[in-house]
Amino acid sequence: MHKEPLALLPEICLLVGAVTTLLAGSFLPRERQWGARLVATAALVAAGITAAVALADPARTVYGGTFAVDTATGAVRLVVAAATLLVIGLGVDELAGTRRESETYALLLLGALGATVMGSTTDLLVLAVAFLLGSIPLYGLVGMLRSPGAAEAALKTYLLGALFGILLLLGTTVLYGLGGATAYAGLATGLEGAPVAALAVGLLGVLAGLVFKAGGVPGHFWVPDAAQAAGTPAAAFLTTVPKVGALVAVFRLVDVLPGSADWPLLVAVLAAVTMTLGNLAAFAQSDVRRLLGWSTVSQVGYLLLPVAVAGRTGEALPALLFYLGAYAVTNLAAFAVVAAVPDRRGLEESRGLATASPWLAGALVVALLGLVGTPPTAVFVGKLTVFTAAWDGGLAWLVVVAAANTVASLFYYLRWLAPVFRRPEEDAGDGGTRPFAAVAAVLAAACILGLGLAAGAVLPLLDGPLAR
Amino acid sequence: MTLQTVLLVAAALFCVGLYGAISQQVVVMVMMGLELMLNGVILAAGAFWWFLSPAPDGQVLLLVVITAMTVEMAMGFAVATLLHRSRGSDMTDMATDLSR
Amino acid sequence: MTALLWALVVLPAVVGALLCGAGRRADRVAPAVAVGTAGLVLAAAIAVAVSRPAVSVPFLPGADLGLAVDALTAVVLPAVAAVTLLVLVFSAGEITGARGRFFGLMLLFEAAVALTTVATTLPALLFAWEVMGATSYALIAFSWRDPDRVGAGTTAFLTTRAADLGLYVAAGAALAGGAGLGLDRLADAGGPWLDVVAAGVLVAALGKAAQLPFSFWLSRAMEGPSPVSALLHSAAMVAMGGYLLLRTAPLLAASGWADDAAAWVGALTAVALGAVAVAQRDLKQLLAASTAAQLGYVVLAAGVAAVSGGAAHLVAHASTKALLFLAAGAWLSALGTKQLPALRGAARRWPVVGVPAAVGALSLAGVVPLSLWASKDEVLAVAREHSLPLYVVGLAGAALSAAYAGKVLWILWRRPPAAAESGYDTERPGTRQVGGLQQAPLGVLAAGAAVLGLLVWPPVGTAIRTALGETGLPRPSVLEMVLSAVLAVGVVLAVGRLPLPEPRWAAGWLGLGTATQVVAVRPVLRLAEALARFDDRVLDRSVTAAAVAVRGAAGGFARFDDRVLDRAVEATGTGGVRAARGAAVADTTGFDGAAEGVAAALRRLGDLLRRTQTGQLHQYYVQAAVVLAAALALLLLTR
Amino acid sequence: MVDDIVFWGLAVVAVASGIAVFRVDSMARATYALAVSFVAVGLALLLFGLDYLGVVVVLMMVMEMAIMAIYMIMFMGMNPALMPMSMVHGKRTSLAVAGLTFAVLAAGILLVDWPERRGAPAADLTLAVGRAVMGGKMLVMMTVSAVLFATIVSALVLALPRGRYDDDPADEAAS
Amino acid sequence: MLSLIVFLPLAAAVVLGAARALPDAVSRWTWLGVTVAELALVAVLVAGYDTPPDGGLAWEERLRWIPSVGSSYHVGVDGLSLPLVALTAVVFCACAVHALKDARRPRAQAALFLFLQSTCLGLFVAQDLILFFVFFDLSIVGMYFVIAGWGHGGAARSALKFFLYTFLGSLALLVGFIGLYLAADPHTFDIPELVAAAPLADDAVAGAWVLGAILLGLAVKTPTVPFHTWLPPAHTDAPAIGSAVLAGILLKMGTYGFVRIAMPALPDAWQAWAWVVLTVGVVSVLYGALVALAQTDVKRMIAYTSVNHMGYVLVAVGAAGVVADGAQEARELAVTGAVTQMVSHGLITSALFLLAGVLHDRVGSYAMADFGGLAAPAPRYAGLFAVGAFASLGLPAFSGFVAEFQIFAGSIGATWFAVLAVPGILLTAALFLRAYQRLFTGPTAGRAEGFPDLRTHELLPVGGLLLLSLLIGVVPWPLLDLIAPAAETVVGLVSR
Repeated sequence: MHKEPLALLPEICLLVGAVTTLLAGSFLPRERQWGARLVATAALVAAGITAAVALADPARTVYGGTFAVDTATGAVRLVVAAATLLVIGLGVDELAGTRRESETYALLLLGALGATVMGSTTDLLVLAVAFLLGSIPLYGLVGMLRSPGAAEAALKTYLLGALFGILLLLGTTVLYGLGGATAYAGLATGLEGAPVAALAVGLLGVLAGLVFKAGGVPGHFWVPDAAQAAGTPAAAFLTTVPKVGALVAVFRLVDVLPGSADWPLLVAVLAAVTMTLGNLAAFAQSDVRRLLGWSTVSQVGYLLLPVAVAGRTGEALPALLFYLGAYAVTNLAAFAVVAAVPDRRGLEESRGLATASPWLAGALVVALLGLVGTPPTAVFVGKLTVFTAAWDGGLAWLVVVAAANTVASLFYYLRWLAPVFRRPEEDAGDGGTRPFAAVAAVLAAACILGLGLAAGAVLPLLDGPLAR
Repeated sequence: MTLQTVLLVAAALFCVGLYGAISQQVVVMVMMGLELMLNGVILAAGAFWWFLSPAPDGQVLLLVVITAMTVEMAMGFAVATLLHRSRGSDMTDMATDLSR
Repeated sequence: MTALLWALVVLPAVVGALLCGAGRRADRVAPAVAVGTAGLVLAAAIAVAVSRPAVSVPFLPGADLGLAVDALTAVVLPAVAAVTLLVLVFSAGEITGARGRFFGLMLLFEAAVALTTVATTLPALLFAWEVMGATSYALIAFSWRDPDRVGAGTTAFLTTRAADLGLYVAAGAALAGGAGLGLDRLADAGGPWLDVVAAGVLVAALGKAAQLPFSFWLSRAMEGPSPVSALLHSAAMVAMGGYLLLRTAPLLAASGWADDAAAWVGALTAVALGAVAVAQRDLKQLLAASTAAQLGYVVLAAGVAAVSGGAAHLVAHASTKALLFLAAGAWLSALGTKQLPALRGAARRWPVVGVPAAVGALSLAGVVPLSLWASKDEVLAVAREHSLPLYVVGLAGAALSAAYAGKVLWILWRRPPAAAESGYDTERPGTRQVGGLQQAPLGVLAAGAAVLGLLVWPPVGTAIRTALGETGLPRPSVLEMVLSAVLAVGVVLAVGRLPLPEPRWAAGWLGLGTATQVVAVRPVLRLAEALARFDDRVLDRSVTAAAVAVRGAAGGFARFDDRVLDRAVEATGTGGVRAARGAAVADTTGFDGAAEGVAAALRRLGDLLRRTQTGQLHQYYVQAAVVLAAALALLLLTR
Repeated sequence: MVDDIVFWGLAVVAVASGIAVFRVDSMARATYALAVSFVAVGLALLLFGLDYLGVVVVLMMVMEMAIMAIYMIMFMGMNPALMPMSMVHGKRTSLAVAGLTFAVLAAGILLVDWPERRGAPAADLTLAVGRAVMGGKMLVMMTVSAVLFATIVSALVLALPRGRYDDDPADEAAS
Repeated sequence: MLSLIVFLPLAAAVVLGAARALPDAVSRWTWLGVTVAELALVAVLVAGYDTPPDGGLAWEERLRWIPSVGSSYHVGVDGLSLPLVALTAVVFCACAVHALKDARRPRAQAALFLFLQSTCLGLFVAQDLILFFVFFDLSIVGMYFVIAGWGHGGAARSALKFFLYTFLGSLALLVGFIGLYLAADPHTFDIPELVAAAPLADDAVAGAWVLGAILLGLAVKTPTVPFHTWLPPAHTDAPAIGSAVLAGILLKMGTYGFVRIAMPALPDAWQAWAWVVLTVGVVSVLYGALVALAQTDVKRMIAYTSVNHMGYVLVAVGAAGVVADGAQEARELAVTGAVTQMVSHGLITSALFLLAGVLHDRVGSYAMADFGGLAAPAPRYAGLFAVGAFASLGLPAFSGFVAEFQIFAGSIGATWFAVLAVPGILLTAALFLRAYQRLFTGPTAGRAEGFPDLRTHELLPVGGLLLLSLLIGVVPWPLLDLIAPAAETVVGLVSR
């Protein structure tokens, strides 16, 4: 029994932060909720710092083998904390002074907590609970706007989440029955020689739940709707943070499965289908947030590449972690631009952005080209490592599919960029920009480039063993 | 009462629930379908615990399932309320603005 | 001395380039500068002809730029330099507009010719060779406002360049054959490569020398100014074709077939183009055809390895023909015509032009004891040794040359008709005067035309033969010389009495130009147009179609789609019309159809994919179930 | 033997009432049917010796169904007894999907070569679960507490139209 | 030193991009100043270059960058890259001069071109595949904005097509690079290490696939038939200086990739597939020339001649892979010719595009039918265009001849098949003469009337470029001395 509360310090920071934020918010008048924001920010910073400190610890599990403290956990914590901070940064303008400001922060923190736990746990039971912890704040965040669209998106997110949650529980049950344990360490041995058909049902159940969180096929239906209808910070959050936890969780799970069936092929096929669907569906969108929603679906496809070769090549884990970080900051940069110019929701309305606010246009260029994977942005290095890992793991065909998809994706990103640099229409009113979001956008764009250029320094840090 | 029979019953419950979840239009009824699916999972979990591996993990698993059921149900009510208030309807068919 | 060798090439090149670059600003000084430069070049040419320097500088890897003067060069180079000088002096009186450009180009040309004569490696040769072609283009098209003249330049350049491809190929083959790129070592190429080298050189030389079947370009080249015709298209550039063959005679011999081929092409050209010349009514056209015919002897000489005779003929012909072209030019500028009937009696009107022209014509006819008589017999003697038919054909050519030279002679010296003025000014308004600068060179050239036969007689001829190492070659017998002399005189006299036939096939230069148009130029242009259409419509459209498909796959975005679809429809429309006109692309439908099919399939797939996002929750449930079932099947089937 | 009979009885009740959920013509009745189904499963758990959990299930579900009924009356303004309803779509598809799923699952259940039972239940199951919860699986319960907290916040945010600052009715009108 | 050369324009671009209030004139002159400084730096580079022994690199710099994927910031120059670096500096300087009077958003334009310059220089000095790829992709991005932002006609569409097409190529390239990386043991992206290791030497199938991917990527960029269809619209709608850079520098990235990466790193595959390259080269030569012959739009025509000229390069590198009966010398000559052709084409075609741009600047049309007898109102323009056209058709005394002679002599020396490409030079001659005839000679007609002659800022860059071409054409050995040892190394490597 390794009960080491200190090992969970970042998570504790988040939880305490969530409670404190809510409490602080309930005592503060509506105009002065920046106090709650401060608390939330402080909690995230604290979580980040403690996570960074914990990186130095040796890889091990705590709490009876249910929670891994290793490189992957550290990366998830850091990425989640940083991403959530960015979300708060880009959402300040939209949230400040609203009725639900402090609740939003609390839910963001809880969602972040769910993502970290999900990415760090090595026990199916904790995973199931973490799924709930990750999902429930999302429903709240999606529906927060209370507009008809938001309500619809919340409904769909919720109903899909409930179904896939049940599938996750079903899978957990079956795997438990077959393996006699719920911790991965036990499963790794217990599942040896288990009947493949039953194992497949169990794995599929768990995988389905996690794919829902990640927003991949077949659990992707909620993503574009939520991205379109939810508030911008919520949309940014739910297309970014849950994926981080979910994909690492999938990685950990696939890593312990016995080789009695071709799991990698399944994941590879899902990856291919996901990226193709995301890209093809994004083509014709005219609402930038829906477009971004589909784009995140396609990104999940790329992110599944290293998962498909988990355990077959040592490069898979660092590739995944790096891509996650790169993706998070890039996606958030794009959303930050959207948040900064809330009036420009359609592609055509982006016209003349370069003239109106060149910095934002620059950030958008960096973000979108980053999503494409143009060097020297972070996602480029991510794609490079991911492609390399996939090829090394024997999935060269998937690399080709991914490359072809990348070309296809370029098309809709460029469709967004093209009007940005066109001259604005004469009578077009300038809706103005929101300062915090603009700063967040530029900051994130800088991070994209910085992370891309400093990839050499970051990548070795991500190369650590998985604790089981 | 063997593992297979119990599992068959669980599967039956699960599939009845699935039918409900897919076929019902009213949100609350869809939720009932989902509940029924969970019901099947509970039964299966019990069976697995009893027939295959009676470790304490199984009991905790049951606890988790029950918790999940409760929590999801609460969220379901909240979402249904939200839908009802903002769109004046509690039917999933009426909420199809977001598509394509 | 190597400095002089360089000066020979670099001096005219630099001065010429400067004059060209300066354009109109140099118009006033250009003639003086050019004549001065040409004088210096002539001096240098004589100096190097005596001192025989050689030099080599790095140019390309494994292929240096080699320059040297040997016996052959020593004969040809001063002659060319001298003719150039004289032509430039004439031009100073003849050319009135854009002198900077004209004299600059002439000097550039001289530099190229000088380099050609002294080149010892293929890169150096090809370098000069192509520059000659380009300056020829620029000079023929000197009056660029006239589209015909520009077209003539284009024809000349393209035809000679087509032949020049032979040199490129020869260079590659020489490398492949292990011979290196030295001209003197080409014969060492091994195996089949030797044949390729020989063929390449032969084709290039025949093209430049306007031999069959390339002769037609020379006809059109006559649209250039007369000094240009005099220098480029008789004395220098065309002659360089023959010169190259003389220089590479060992290569031709080594190949075993190229020498015979060259000999026969030369002989046949002498006859065929002789006939063409006889049929001409335009003085310059006649002279042009005659040039090709006379160079036939040089080529024949190269084929039978009569290098000294060939060189002598080349030099003598250069002097003779330059003289005649200049005379024609003088009359053209004075009377405004070069039509023979209109020129009747022109020699009587300006004896100062007419007398040298008469000397030239007599030399051309092969009348004793003028230069071409001697040099031609020198060549024919070796040809007879080689093969009797060759000799007979050559002799027939000689008779034809006497015929056309006689034709010119008689017309020029007949009494002018009363209504002479009415025939004048058909080409341009004549000045009715011949300036001193135009007259002076004629005398010198006439002297050359008369006495250059010395090049084959002892002692000069013997010295040259010794220098070239041609000791064992047969010399013309007295009988042969008498025969040819009698033939020449007889034909010339006969021409005075009898009207010459002017068959259309000969008047039209054997239809070679038309044939080229029909066989080569038009098909290529057709092909180009068809390919361009193919490129625009098939290659490009299949890409566009793919793009449309992918875009269509996404549906929506109306504006974009509209534009693309519109354009596609439009393109299909125009495409249909053009295809109806008989576009050459046979497989358009297949190729395009396939592309369209793929496109349509992709579009459908995309629509289908996006249609999955129905907004209906229960359908999401069903889809998720289906996907998971498929995944389960995948897992169970592939294990 | 007795166990078998009891189990089959419960099984029939559970499935039948499950089916009834979607067959009865009012939502309130459906709720009751669902509760019955849950109670049957809860009782079945007792057969496996899971006394504690069985009771928990029964109690929880009864409570929950009560809440559901109240909810329907309070929030949706329905009279649970008198609202006849048949609101289904894609009945055939649903049947097919459910039927096929059942076929697949049943085939799997019957064909799979299930492993042997390993180990024996602990003597005191309730103690064992307590130990697990406070021991090796402590993190589960720690996370569950966070989940409950998140649920409260989230559900309130969604369900309550007004926030704490309900002095501003304009907001609600606007939203 | 190399880093300074590469990143100086980038730094200037950042400054220009950030300084919003900068007057137009200042940004133009800053741009020019930076390019001149670059030129000076490159001159120092060339002056200090001494062919390193054993095919090594000069001015080498290597820093850790992404060690975990075997990628480092590794730059260096040799005889293959130095000429292209110099070419880049020259062409960009010419563009800066040409744009001195350009009124359309000069600050942004200057920043963008400086950025492009950095990427081009970076690509040519990169000795690491990832670094190479980074610059490769960034150049596409930069060019996209150049075409989309400063183009005319259907610029947005052409730019999109350009981007999509070349991006497809770049991804194929990336896939190929990854294949190389994984095949090397230990895994590395370092070009010299890969070249030394020649991975995939014993795996013909994998080698073919990797080479195929790399070839596809480079072929799109070069471009060769049938991947060239992005080129004509891109050129037609690009601004003059954009076309100059696109044709002068960006196309070279493809051909440079052949000699830098594909040939030395995959010798066996290259030998096995050389005939494909050769065939594509021959087809490109003839096809490009023929299609250009039929064009009625000047800029399109020049664009197609690029396909033709790049085809020569392909013929040469293809022939270099035909390792047969010891025609080592010929193959070296061919590769030297190929590199010379890159430089030559860069100079000449840039000049021609700058000249063609003048047409559009003046009267907004490139259609030959709109002009006639231009030589009368614009003699300087006519003269320079004539020089450019003759240089482009391979007239001796210009660099094109030096390049083409070597390519033909070398390629034919290596394989007879290359003979098929020879008619290309006749066709180019025909097409240039026809075009020249239509545009400049004859009676002055159409929009040619009152056509203003070249102004100084237009004259200088074109004149300078053509003068350089002349210099190389007359005294080629300084350049060839630079290239030949490197070509020898490449041929030696590909013959392994």
